[in-house]
This record gives sequence, C-alpha cells and structure tokens, in this order.
Amino acid sequence: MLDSPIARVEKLGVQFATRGGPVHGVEDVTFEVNPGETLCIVGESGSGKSVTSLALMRLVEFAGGDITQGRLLFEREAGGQVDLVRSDQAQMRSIRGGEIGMIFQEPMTALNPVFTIGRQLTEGLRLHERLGRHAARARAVELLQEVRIPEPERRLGQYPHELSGGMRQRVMIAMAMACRPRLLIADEPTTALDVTIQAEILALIDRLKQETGMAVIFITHDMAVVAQMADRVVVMLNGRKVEEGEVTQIFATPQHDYTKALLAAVPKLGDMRGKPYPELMRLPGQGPTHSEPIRGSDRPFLTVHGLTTRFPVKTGLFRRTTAYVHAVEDVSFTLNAGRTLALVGESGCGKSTAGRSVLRLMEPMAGKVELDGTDILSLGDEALRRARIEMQMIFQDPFGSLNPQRTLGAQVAEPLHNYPLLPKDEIADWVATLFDRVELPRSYLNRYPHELSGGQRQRVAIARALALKPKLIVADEAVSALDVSVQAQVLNLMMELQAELGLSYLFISHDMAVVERVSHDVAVMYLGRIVERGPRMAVFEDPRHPYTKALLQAVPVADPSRRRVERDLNFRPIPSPIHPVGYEPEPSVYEEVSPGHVVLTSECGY
Amino acid sequence: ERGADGQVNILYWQAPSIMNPYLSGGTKDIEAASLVLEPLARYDETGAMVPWLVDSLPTVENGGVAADLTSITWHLSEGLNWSDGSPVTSVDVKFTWEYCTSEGGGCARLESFNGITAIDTPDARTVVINFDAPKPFPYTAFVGATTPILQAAQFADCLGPKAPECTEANFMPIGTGPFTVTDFRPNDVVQYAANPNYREADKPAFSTVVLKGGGEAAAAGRAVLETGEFDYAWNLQLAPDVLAGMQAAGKGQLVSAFGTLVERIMINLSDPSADLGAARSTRAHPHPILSDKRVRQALSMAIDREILVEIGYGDAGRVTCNILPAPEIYASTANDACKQQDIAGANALLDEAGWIRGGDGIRVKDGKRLRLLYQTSTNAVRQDFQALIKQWWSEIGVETELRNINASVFFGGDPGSPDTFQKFFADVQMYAQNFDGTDPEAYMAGWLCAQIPTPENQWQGNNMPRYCSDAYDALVAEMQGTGELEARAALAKKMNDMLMQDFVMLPLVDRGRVSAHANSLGGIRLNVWDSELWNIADWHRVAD
Amino acid sequence: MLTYTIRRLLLSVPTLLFIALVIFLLLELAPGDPMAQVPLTIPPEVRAQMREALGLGEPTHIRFGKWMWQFFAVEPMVWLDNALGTDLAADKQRVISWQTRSPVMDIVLQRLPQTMWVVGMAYVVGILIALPIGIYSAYRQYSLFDQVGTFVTMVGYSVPPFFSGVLVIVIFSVQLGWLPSIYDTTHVVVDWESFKTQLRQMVLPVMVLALQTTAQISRFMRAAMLDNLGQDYVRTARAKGLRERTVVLVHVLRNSMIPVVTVIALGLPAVFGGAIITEQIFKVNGLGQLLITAIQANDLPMVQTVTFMLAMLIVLANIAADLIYGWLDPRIRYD
Amino acid sequence: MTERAHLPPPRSQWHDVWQQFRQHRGAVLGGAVFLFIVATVFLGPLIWRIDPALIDIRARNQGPSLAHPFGTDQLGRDTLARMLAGGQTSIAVGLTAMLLALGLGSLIGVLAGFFRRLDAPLMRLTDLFLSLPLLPLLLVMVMLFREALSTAFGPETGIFLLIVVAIGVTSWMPTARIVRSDVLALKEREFVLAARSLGTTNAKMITRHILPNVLSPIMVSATLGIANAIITESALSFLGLGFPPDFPTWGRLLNDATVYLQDYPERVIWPGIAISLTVLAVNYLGDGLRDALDPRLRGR
Ligand SMILES: Nc1ncnc2c1ncn2[C@@H]1O[C@H](COP(=O)(O)OP(=O)(O)OP(=O)(O)O)[C@@H](O)[C@H]1O
Ligand SMILES: Nc1ncnc2c1ncn2[C@@H]1O[C@H](COP(=O)(O)OP(=O)(O)OP(=O)(O)O)[C@@H](O)[C@H]1O
Ligand SMILES: [Mg+2]
Ligand SMILES: [Mg+2]
Repeated sequence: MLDSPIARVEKLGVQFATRGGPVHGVEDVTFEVNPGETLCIVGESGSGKSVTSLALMRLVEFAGGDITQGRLLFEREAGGQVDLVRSDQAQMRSIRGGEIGMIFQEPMTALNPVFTIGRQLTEGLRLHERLGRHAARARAVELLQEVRIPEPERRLGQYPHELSGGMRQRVMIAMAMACRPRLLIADEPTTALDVTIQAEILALIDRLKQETGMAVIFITHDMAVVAQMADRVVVMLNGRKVEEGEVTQIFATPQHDYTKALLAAVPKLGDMRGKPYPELMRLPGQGPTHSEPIRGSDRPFLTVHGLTTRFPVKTGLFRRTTAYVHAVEDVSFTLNAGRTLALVGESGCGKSTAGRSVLRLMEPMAGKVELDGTDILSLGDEALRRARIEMQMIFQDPFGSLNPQRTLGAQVAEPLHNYPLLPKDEIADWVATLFDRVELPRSYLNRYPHELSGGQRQRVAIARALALKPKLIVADEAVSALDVSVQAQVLNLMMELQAELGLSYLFISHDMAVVERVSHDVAVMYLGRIVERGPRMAVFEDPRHPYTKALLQAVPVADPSRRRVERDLNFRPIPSPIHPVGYEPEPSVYEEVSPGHVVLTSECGY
Repeated sequence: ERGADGQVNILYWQAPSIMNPYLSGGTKDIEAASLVLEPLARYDETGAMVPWLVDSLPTVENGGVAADLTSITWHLSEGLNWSDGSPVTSVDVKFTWEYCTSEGGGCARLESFNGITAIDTPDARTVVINFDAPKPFPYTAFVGATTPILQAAQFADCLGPKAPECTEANFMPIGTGPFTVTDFRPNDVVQYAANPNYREADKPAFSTVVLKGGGEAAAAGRAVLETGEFDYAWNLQLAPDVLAGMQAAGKGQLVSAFGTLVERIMINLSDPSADLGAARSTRAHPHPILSDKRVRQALSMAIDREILVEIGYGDAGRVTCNILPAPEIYASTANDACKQQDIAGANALLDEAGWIRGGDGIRVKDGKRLRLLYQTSTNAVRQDFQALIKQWWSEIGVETELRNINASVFFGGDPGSPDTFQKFFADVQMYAQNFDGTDPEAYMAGWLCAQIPTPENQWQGNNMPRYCSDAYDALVAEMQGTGELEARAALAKKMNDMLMQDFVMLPLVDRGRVSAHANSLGGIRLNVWDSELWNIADWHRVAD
Repeated sequence: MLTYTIRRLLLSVPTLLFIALVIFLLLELAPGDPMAQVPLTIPPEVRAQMREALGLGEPTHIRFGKWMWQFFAVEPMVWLDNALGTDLAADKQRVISWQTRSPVMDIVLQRLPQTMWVVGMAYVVGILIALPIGIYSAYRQYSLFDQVGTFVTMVGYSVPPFFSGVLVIVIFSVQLGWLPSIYDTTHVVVDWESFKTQLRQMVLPVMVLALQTTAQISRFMRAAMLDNLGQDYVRTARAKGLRERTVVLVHVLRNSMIPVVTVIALGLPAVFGGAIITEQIFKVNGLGQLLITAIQANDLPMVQTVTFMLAMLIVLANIAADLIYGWLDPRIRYD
Repeated sequence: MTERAHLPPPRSQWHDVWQQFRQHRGAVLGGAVFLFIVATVFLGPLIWRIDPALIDIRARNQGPSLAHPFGTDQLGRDTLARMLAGGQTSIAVGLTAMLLALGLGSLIGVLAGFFRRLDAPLMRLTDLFLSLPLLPLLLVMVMLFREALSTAFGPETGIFLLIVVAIGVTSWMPTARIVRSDVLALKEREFVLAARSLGTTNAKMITRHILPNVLSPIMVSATLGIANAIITESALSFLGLGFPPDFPTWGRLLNDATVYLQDYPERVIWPGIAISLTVLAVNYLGDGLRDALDPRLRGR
C-alpha cells in the first residue's frame, strides 16, 4: 500500500465558460501523491493551483468550471481505485470531507459567519462518522485540542468573527482533519497570516501528518514555506506543470527558468548580513540596474515624538466613552531624508495606525509630528490638504485602495487635479510618464483595476503616490499581498525610486526578510509601543528585546536543509490593548545599547 | 309574519358613521338611522306628506295649525312604544327639540327648528309647537327622516357639549322603527334585529338586517345585480351602459325615482382673477366676460342636455331647464327652449356681443380671449360632462380649461383653501343641489343678495353666482309671508324663471336616484323625498 | 443589546414628538373640511355652529396639547382601567372622532381583526411564496424558472390593485361564482364550517395583496442568495461533503435571510396601515379604509391618531429591523 | 521623457459601457422595447392625427375597427389617440418623478452616510417622511402651489410639475436608506482613505468615489421607481389630485376602464399592457445597465 499513490492526477484539463469564451484553468497536468508524503504545488497567482485542487474535490463545477480531460484516480479507504471524474456527486460527497479534507486560502471568509464553530465542526462528523450530538461534540473538543486552540469548550460556542485569523485557520484545519482524511489539501493556508501564526500552523500540519500518516498536497507561492514543508515539489506556470522533483533537488538545481526566477526572487533572512545599506535584488532576466547600496542622507526629515492614538470604545445608554483602544502609545522615531524606516510587528500591534496618524489620516491624541520643519498636527484643514503634497501613502491592499469604478489613468491623475500644480493639458503627459516609470504599458491608462494583476495594481498605487513628487511615502504593507516574483519587482522599483528621487519611506511590514532587504532603520512594535529601534544591521544581528528575538525566529528559511523543529516556537497570546478611561500607561523608557540602537526597558505587556 | 323572511342584506357604498341624524348631516347616516328612529310624519314616494307616528296631519282646515299660522299641534298615535317597551310621550318630542337647539351641541338640523319659541306638552300625546312668527309651512320639524324623535330617557345626559360623549346612545339609539340596532361598527357595518315592540304586529317580515358599507358604486352594483350576494344597493351613480350590462346578468333589477336634485353649472358674475387679491370673486369686480348675459346664454345654448343625460344618467336622469324641477306644482315650463342644442344661435349671439373668432377659432374681444376656467368635484360622470361641454363650447369659439377638485376640499368650507365652491375662484363651476322635503322656500332664498359668500362673512353663503337683484329679494320676502300653496308655487316659479332667464345658472340634468334590488326582494318603493329605507317594514321576500 | 434597544427607544421619543407635531400641523394646513360631507341643504350658519361644536374654534397649539395629552395620558389610563378594573380615566376626555363621536381607539381596535386577517395574512402568504421563488431563481440563475419568475413578478408588480382586484372579482365571483366578493367583517369563526367561510372570503383580497408582496420580496431574496452563493464558506460546506440541500437551505439561506428579514420587518407597518385600495374593493373595512374615509371626511382626530400610530410603528419597525439584523448576524453587536 | 507622450487612442468609458450593455440580451431587448414605446407615444401622434380629446358621440363604445384601431371610449374618443397622448404624460411623469425621487434619495442617502453629523437628523427626516400620510400632504401641496405654478408655467406644465414633485417627494425614502447603508460601507473602504491622503476634498470625494460606487442600488431603485410613479399617478387621478380631466394618462385610462371590464375588456387591456410592458422593459434595461456600469462585471 505504501508504494501505490493515494491519488494520481493524469492529464487534467479544466475549462471555464466565460462571457468572453472558454478559459483554460489548467491544462495537461499530471502528478501523484503517496501516503505520508507532502507534495507542494508552487507557482504564481493564477497559475492554476487552486483549480487543480478544486478539481480533485470535484468542486470546480460549482465555480463554473468543467473538467474537459484527464483522470483523477483516487485510492479509496475500502480499497479499490476510483476515477473521481467519473463518479457522481453522491459518491463524491462521501469522499469529500470523509476521505479528502481541504483547507482553503482565506481563513476570514471560508467559515460561515452565522454558525458557531461547534456547529460547523460537528457537521461533517455527524454526516460521515454518523456520530450523535454528544459524541460529535466530544470529538470536536478533541480536534480543537489537537490544533492547540486554548479553551476548546468555550470556542465551540463562539462565532468565527470572535476568533483571530490564526485561530480561524486552525479551526479550518480541525475541520479538514475531522474525519481523519487520508489526503489533506491545504490551499495557501498561511498566506494571509502573520509569520508567528504561520510558523505555528506549519508546525501543526507537519505534526498531524506525522501522527496520522496522511498524504498532504500543500499549495503555496512562498518558497520559504516550501523549503520547510515539502517532500516533493510541483511547479506550475500558466496552468501547466513546468517542473517536478524532490525538494532538495528543486532548491539546489532548479531546471526550469521559471523555477530559477522564483527562487531568486525570494528575499532570504540573513542575505543582508553585514551590509548596512539596502541594495536592489538581483533578478534573472533583468540587467543590473542599480546595484549600488542606497545611502540616503543624515538630515532628519520626519520626526515623531510621543505619538499616541487611541480609539474610543463607547458603551452604555448614552454612548459615553468608557474605554480606549490604545493602538499607538508613546511612539517616537526619526526618519532621515532619502532613507527607509521599517516598522515591523505582528498584526494588530498598531503599525497602520501609527502610519496613518503620522499623515493625519487619523487624529492622534497626543504627540508631535514634524515633517521637514512643519508641525503637521497643528495644521488647519486646508493647510493640511496642502501639506499632503509632500507626504503620500501606499496602502496595504492593492485592490481595496483603488476605486473599482475609475480608470487607472484617472486615478493616477486624481492628485494632480486636486492641486493646481500642473496645467491641465500637461497632466495627461505626466501620468503617462509615471506609467512608464513604474513600467506599466500606457495602454493600461484606460483599464480598470480588476483588469490588472495584484502586482500591477500595486504599481499603479505607487505611481499615484508619486504623482505629486512627494518627499515622504508611507508604505503600509505595500508588498504583503503580492507574489514573490512580483514582490521583488515592486521592491526593486521602490528602491530605485528612492535612489533616484531621494524619497523617504516609512515602510510598514510584518515580513522580516523583506524588511531586512529594504530598510536603513528598523522599529519593532508590540502592543502599540516601539520595543526596539535602531539601524537595521544592529537590530537584526543583535536583537535585544525578547519579542524581537521571537519574531526573528519565526521567519521560515528558504532552505530545505535548515528546517526548524516545532518546539522552538514559543508565543504568548497578545494582551488586550483596551483600557478603561483614565488609565494612563507609563511612558516608554529606552536604554541605548549601541549608537542609535535603543531597547524598551519599561513594561510593554510582553 | 314578523321575522319570517330571515335576513336582508343592504349595501351602502358610503358607510354610516353614526346613528344619530342630529349629529351628522350625511344621507348615509340619516338613512341608516331611519330603520330605528322615526319622525311624526314623512313623505311618501310621490312627495306627499303621510302621518307616521300620528293619526292625521294637522292642517289649518282640521285645526291642527292655528289660523294665524303661529302654532301647530300634533297628536301622537295611541299605544306607541319605544323598542325598550316604554311608551312614547310628548315629552320625548319636546326633548328632541331641546336636544337639537341646546348650545354647543353642533346639531345639524338646527334649521328645521328655526322660529320655534316653545313646545308645549299639555298631555302625554299632544305636542304643541309655537312659532315666533306666522309660519306658512309649519312642517319643518319632526317631518321626514332628517328630524326623527329621540328617546328623552336615553339622551337626557347628552345635551349640548356632552352630545359627542354619548357613544352608546349615538350608536344604538332606541327608536320606534321596525328594527333595533344590535351591533354598530362605524364606517363598516350595522346589524339590526326586528323590533319586538313594533306597533304593527306582523311586521317587519325580516328578522335581521345587515347594512354593509364601503367600496364604490360599481362594486355595489355588481354585488346585487351580478353575484347576488346582497339584496339591495343604494344610489348606483354609474354610467347607464355599465348599469345596463350589470342588470343583464338577471339577478336583480334597477329602480329609479326623481326628486329635486339638479346638476347645474354656476356662472361666476364676479371676477375670479388672481390679480385682484382679496377682492377676488367679490361683487366689487364684475366678471369681464360673463357679466354679459348674451355670453351666458350662448354657453347654455351650446349644451346638448339630451346627450348629457344619455351619457351620464340614462334612465336616472332627465333634461331640465329649471333649478326647481319638482314637485309638480313648482315646475316651470317657461324655459324649455334650452332642451334643444343651438350652436348656430349661440354663435350668432356671441357675434352680436362683439366676440370675434380669432385665427385659432377662439373668440376675442378687445384683445381678450374668450377663455373660461371650469371647475367641479372629482367624479367620473362630472369629468365626462366637463369633456363634452368643453367640446361644445369650443364649437362656439370658447376655450375652456378644466379643473377637478377633490370633493372633500371642494365642498368643505375651509376658509384657508382656494379650491372651495364657495370661494369660486373659477369662471364656471358644476355641482348638484337639492332641498330637503318638498318646500322650496329656503332653497329659493339661497340667491338673495345677502347670501353671497364674501371674505367678510368667511365665504359663508349659498349664492355662488353672486347674483344680486332687488326684484328677486322682494319675491323671496313675499313668499315668506304667503301661506297659500298655489300662490307660493307661483312665486317660486317666478323666481326660478328669473334666475333661468338671466342665465346665472345653467341647469343640466334633473338627477334621479337609482338603486338596485334583488329579484327576490319585494315591497320596494323608492323614495327620494325621505329615507330610501322608509318602508323597510313592508319589505319581504318574494318567490323568484 | 438591551442598552442599545433602550437607547434607541429613548432617542425615538423626541423624534416621535416631532413627527406628531408635523403630522398635526400638516393636517391643520390641509384644505379639507369636516363639513364637506354635510349635504348642501344644511345652511352655512348651521355648519359654522357644527364646526364650533367640534372644537375647531380653539387655537391650534391648545388643540395640539389636548391631543397629545389625550393620546399619551388618557388613552393609556383607559387601557389600564380595562386591564385592572381601576378608574383612572374616569371622566377625562379621550380622543374622539368627529365623524362618529366615539373614541378613536375603540374603532381602531374594532378594525384590527380584519386588517390582520386579510392584510397580515396576505403579507405572510406573499412572503411564503416569495422565499422559495427567490431561492430557486438564484440557485438556478438565468434558468427558465428564473426568467419566468422575474417576468411574472414584474408583471405582478406593475398591475395596480384597482385593476387586479376587479379582475379577480369578475373571474371568481361573477363568472365562476366560487368566492364572495365582499368581506363580511362580522363573521365569527367558531367551528370548521365557519372557518372555511372565513377562508373563502379571504382568498380574493389576500391573492391581490400577496401579488405585490411576492414581487418585491422575491427580488430581494434572489439578490441576497446570489450574493451569498458565491461566498467562500459555501465551498467549505461542500468540501465537507454536505448535501446540496443542506448547503443551500442551511448555510446559504441563513446568511441570505439577514437582509431579507430586515426588509420584511420594515414592510410590517404597511400591514397595519392597511391596503387602502384593496380594502375598498373587497369592502374589508380595515385600518386602511378607516384612514381613507377619515381623510375624506376630514376627521382630523382620527387621521392624526391613526397616522401617528403608524408613525410609531414605522419608527419601531426601524428599531426592530436593526435589532433583528444584530440578532441574526453575530458579527454585528450593539452595545 | 521629453518627447511628447504617445497616448493610446482614448477608450471612452461610455464606449465600454455600451459594449458591455450590448452583450446583455435582456437589456438590449428591454431597451429596444422601451425605445419603441417612447418613439411610438411621441412620434405616433404625427401619424395618427386624431385629437385625443375629440368627442364623437355617435361613435361611442366601439370595438376595434379601421377608423379606430383600438376602439373608442364611452364618449367616442379614439382610444389609440388617447393611449398615445396618455403615454406621453405617463412616461414623462414616470421618468421625471423617478429622477427626482432618485436624486433626492441619493442626495440624502449620500449626505447621511458620508457626514456623521448629518446622519441622525437626515434619518429622522426619512422616518418623518415615511410616516406622513400621503393624501393630506398632496392636498396641502396642491393648495399651496397649484395657483403659483399654474400662473408661472401654464396650467398643464404647472400641474405636471406639481404631480412630479408630489410623487418624487413622497417616494425617495427607500432609496435614501439603501444608499446610506451602502455609503456607510463604502466609507470604510480603503480607496476612500487613499483619496483623502491624495488631498481630495469632500465634494470631489462624493462625486468621484462614492456616487459611482452606489450606482447599482440606485439603478434598482430607478427601475422600481418608474413603475411606482406611473401607478401613483393613476391613484392620484383616481383621487382627483391628478391632471385635468381631459388629460389622458395610462393610469387614468386603466382606472376609467375597470368599470367596463366586463363589457369592453379591450379597454382595460391596452393601458394594462402598456404599463406592464414599460415596467418590464425598464426592469430589464436597468438590469443590463447595472451590469454595464460595473467595470468588474465588464469583460467577464
Ligand atoms: N470561476 C472562474 N471563472 C473563470 N476563470 C477562473 C475561475 N476560477 C479560476 N479561473 C482561472 O483559472 C486560472 C487559475 O486560477 P487559480 O485560482 O487556480 O490560480 P491560483 O494558482 O490558485 O492563484 P492564487 O495564488 O492567486 O490563488 C486563472 O487564470 C483564473 O483566471
Ligand atoms: N477604527 C478603529 N476603531 C477601533 N479600534 C481600531 C480601529 N482601527 C484599528 N483599531 C485597533 O487598533 C489596534 C491597532 O490596529 P492597526 O490596524 O494599526 O494594526 P496593524 O499593526 O496595522 O495590524 P495589521 O498588520 O493587521 O494591519 C488594533 O487592536 C485594532 O483592533
Ligand atoms: Mg488560489
Ligand atoms: Mg495594518
């Protein structure tokens, strides 16, 4: 049994009927997966990874797809092989959930928002294992324990939105594992999550695999994750398989150009060891554009002092503010002209709030923000609007930050129409130039956001931020949502622009490898405070605060030979940032460990 | 035999809202109450007065009416009982007068008690009504369905301002009629049962009556004539061909009768122009076009009244050239020329009056177009009339703008609204008017100079055309002093002819009443002078 | 949630007072007159006295104050008296209708049964028909069923009741003679036979009214279902091997009901407002007919009171809709 | 970078919308039918020259014939001519009243959703309008404004304005509610914040970013709004608040004809079909437009 594959995909072809005619999702894909093995499918967005897995579950039909050719052979538990393409939906239902489990890409939307966790977990159990209500519940508690969710009993009665993203994804895993499937399909289970949670979940899947001996198909575009998880790797491009091999072989001697490009694009933590200034990444197929390190200047450009932003929590009959969310608490830093300061930290630690407060897209409660000598916080409405010429923002979500109803040209031109800087007839020229600058074809001027890929969209956002020729750009997770290859391009673009135009970036991210690549200085945030701040080299090579250390450790390494063991991980749940009115936290006290490198010594909740 | 015929279902498309006719002027309320409450005498279907709770009508001849016409004496019949078994006495009659005339009660029938100084009750069955001046027509109070007798015992605490608080009494009055109220749901349905103490032992034939209200005339007609769900439907104001179609279904039949109701066009003799501000539609400014009698006459001549009858009322209407078409002795024949449409004559008159046709066919005089605003209340038949008349008038070079106004605004007297018929901010307006009972004295007094609505009297008054003639006023005064019927009739005719020949009102149709009853219902005598249900005690089932 | 409810209720008080004032002033300003239905044979002086007797002579603000006092103080006392047998209201004047000279509230109570039976039932029936249509149309989007459903519901929506009402009467009462065309408000249900009679007399008006409800609700239901059918959690449910019926009727439906239920709640005041034209055609004589006759007769106390009660219902329905929303959707929490 | 930028041929947004719209079969059919109806009622009278108000008493209550293809009514007026004239009014009323209601509803919805401070007062205003009794409100409006409008615009245009305003003012509330809740959700979207960071003023924010994104619910309201306006107009005529009596509209024709349902059923059928057909056409047209206006659906 060990030798025969549990599932075999043969010459799979899937088509989607769209208004514009049939579209090929995948074509001629063949691979197999053996019991106890982890097969990783990698490839950029849209390469057909999800479609392949949905075809295996015969769920593509519900998304409007059609399996046009090929066979999907599956070894049933009771013995005997079936071709899933030919089985009817009734038979499929007994396989789905029972013998093949699936974890979906989006933990935020994959759970039904109006049913309790318990109900959603037990549903499959009662159906496939024919358990009674109590037995199913007991088993559900067991499952939640297995995925290490604290207080499993209580969670059963909670709704998905009451859990954090990481917990939700663990519930998804528990759900997929519920009936002890022999094949688990995990479709990018960690893409949307923080490094810390990602590390936990990867470890969890690995452990479950070892305990039950199931086969795993793991879909991702993150090579570092592949290095951590895979036994074998399938690389996909444009709906076709371009390469397949053992994980060590793929990393050591990639054959296909695309695989090579993919590997080159991955920023690896430690690559910049010993280099004080950021450098462009070298990408195959692109000439060495700007290989010089970017030095920037020593002139302070943005000074933030004691910035504090709290959101009121209103309760009671009269909507009085009874408590505050302390999102940003006594944050101070300085950003020099032409340099990049990275703000890192886990989800919810206040990075975005800090960035938005600096630009006064949110009103801070206290503090001082000085941009090139102007006190931003004291400006009136109109003066603030004028000041925005100098400071722009790139938002986290490239889809959300573009208006779906307007053409890209119009959106890039929008800031120019807001200020009388350029004569009207020159605006179109300048916009076209900006498109050239971010390497977008001019024919895209009349396109709409949905017609572009995520990376292209983010470039539009960058072009828009550049339109007014600002001095400061706050980049809030500007590359988090992008594929590695695209991410590398966008990062390079940002660095080139910095070198050329002398821009300053406040770079907000939770990806330590990326941060290491682009920043001059780093500030690590935890629960609204900066716990450690200093030159990037100092912070990365000599982390002092325990939180910084833990964070660095959670980053997966894109090297199959350096796999981490689960017990290294040790995260505590983050305490609540909500405090009643009148609570005044202590000011932050820092100790300088080396020139410019300071560490928080006062209490921060960690 | 009493109660032998079971239930009779009656449909009034306007639902009764109260069972006390003194607190409501509405026909629907009066007629619904008439099954229970009865007057001393009433009119039969020919318009003749008949004794009801009395044995004979008091007259000057039989001594019932004093020779000087200042009092009238009624003798109640023997053995009359209220439905609760107590006897009817003269005190009840007297009380009814006190009830209506007491201060702050808002009695709708005050007019009927005008001039009564006192009511004496020498004995339990004798009622003597004393007037402040000679009253040539003393039969206004307690005659006809509008002024029935109330039970003093029941309404004793309901005098004056307290009247509205007596809901129980107002909804379920105790009466002498053939039926008693068992359940009253305002604006919905009234249920009656035969009065166990009714004076005629074998009547009524029906044991219960359901009087349902609501909907509109067409549906009511359908329910009686086509589906047979109801036995009687009141006042079916519908186009004749619609009614004919319904009757063809064979379940019931139509009955009609004529009274004094005349659909007419009122002509505004004053200027309604908005530029005049407060002096609008007052006699201070004569109408620039309609002050010329020739124009008014031409307007009348252009109308084909035969067609109006045919289109709007069929058998329930007839052509009339008088505003006082009935009773017979009052009907003039002097104006019958109007029965013939005469477009040519009308054109000639207008030519003579100096109105010359312009290029678009509309007449012009001194740069002024012959253009009229013609208003009326909202009602399908009236709108058809408007359309027809507009067409005829266009044939004589008159341009007409039509306007219809919601009836509750048009007939309401709200001094704040510009759209009431009293204000008459239009050149001509159309509606129907009649009078209670058979005596036209009060009706004809409506065109006194003093009756002109003006801002000073808050636009109260009946003289819509703003007609003012000393000769006419003198005739009214003369009639008020005349007691002899023939002489009164001659005077009334003279007044009618005066108004008609001055063309201040253009009568169109003498409107009858059409109702429908099931074939199985017998004893119907449609009466327009009194309540339609006046003889319900005689109604009964017949074999089809 | 409780504090939220209380807060919303408290805040609605000033709103309602303002609405009451506006309704009152609007009706004061309206050009109708309570004497409009009094025959022309009644002379002007008498009309003036009748008007006086209705209290129309008093200044507006005094009448408003009186009305508010009667509505908010006297009427509740009467309720208490009826419930507890106390004698609080004693001699105090209630809101009295001008047409009937009887307390407005009594008449409103009298009208409730038929309104609920007919208009309420039509709403329920309409919803019960609309939901399956909406669900199935969405599940089989662009199928024949969906196309025909859309067509029929839109035609239903575009046919005014004054036409459809007469049409069904002509067909079912006149031609076929199956069903009564007039609703008997005095009918009491005591046994099976009388229940059948009640059903028979309800069929036609309910049919006409339900047509409108069905048209609207099924459109909403379809749109909501379409929104949800494409969601990720549907795929998750299928991946668990659940049956299609469970997926659609449990997972999708529950989510889709959230917006639809609020729409339904917001439509409820209309039930109490009655359906003026339909009630008139079938002579149901419910609240709608009460309101329209009162308006035509310019019975101000009645119109004011009934419209104000409807306004209260509308405001309450708004609050209820929000609460239901929060209750159905665990993501929304009011505090 | 100094050379004149070579711009691609401008691809106008409306061109895209048209492309998308053309692919929606129902929408094209609906649009064609609607256009056909509009063309017929507005151009038809040029060919069918009988005056709709002309009374021919001898030709009363006739069935369809060559002289009167749709028959005549109880006064002998030509039904075809009246249908054409009535269509002009009904469609004009339907469209303008719908536009007014939509404009008002969108304005109030957007303001309430966008400006926190306006939210509560505007929503209470909505409650107020929802609870106002329609009929007295109309009576008041007629009383206050008819004269003034009649003198300013002539009786027919005056009444037209009055009716359109009356219907518009009493039917904007659902639109406002829907738009508001959509705006509330939109306001939280990141592109709104992005626009603010670009220095976009509130007014521009609404016109550029908010309005185009709430177009789809507005379109739905629009489709139902036309039907609603046509039917409300007929109810107004019924209550005597509508156009002068010699002014046909579809609603009035339908209403007048219901009494004759049994004797002359065709009289009901014509206006009935006309109203239903218009409503249906507009509904499908609206569906297509909604899809066409949403660039996300375009080209899918
Ligand atoms: N429902 C659908 N209708 C039409 N085309 C589809 C549909 N689903 C997927 N596709 C197409 O199939 C191709 C493969 O999509 P798939 O979702 O498998 O990509 P992926 O590799 O999972 O990308 P990602 O990393 O973004 O999840 C894409 O080109 C996509 O446009
Ligand atoms: N508008 C708001 N009202 C109330 N609380 C808020 C609001 N926005 C953010 N918060 C809270 O403030 C804290 C910081 O949020 P913020 O968005 O700045 O985190 P972040 O570090 O950017 O996280 P992520 O990586 O998920 O974007 C969180 O606890 C969040 O719940
Ligand atoms: Mg995918
Ligand atoms: Mg963030």
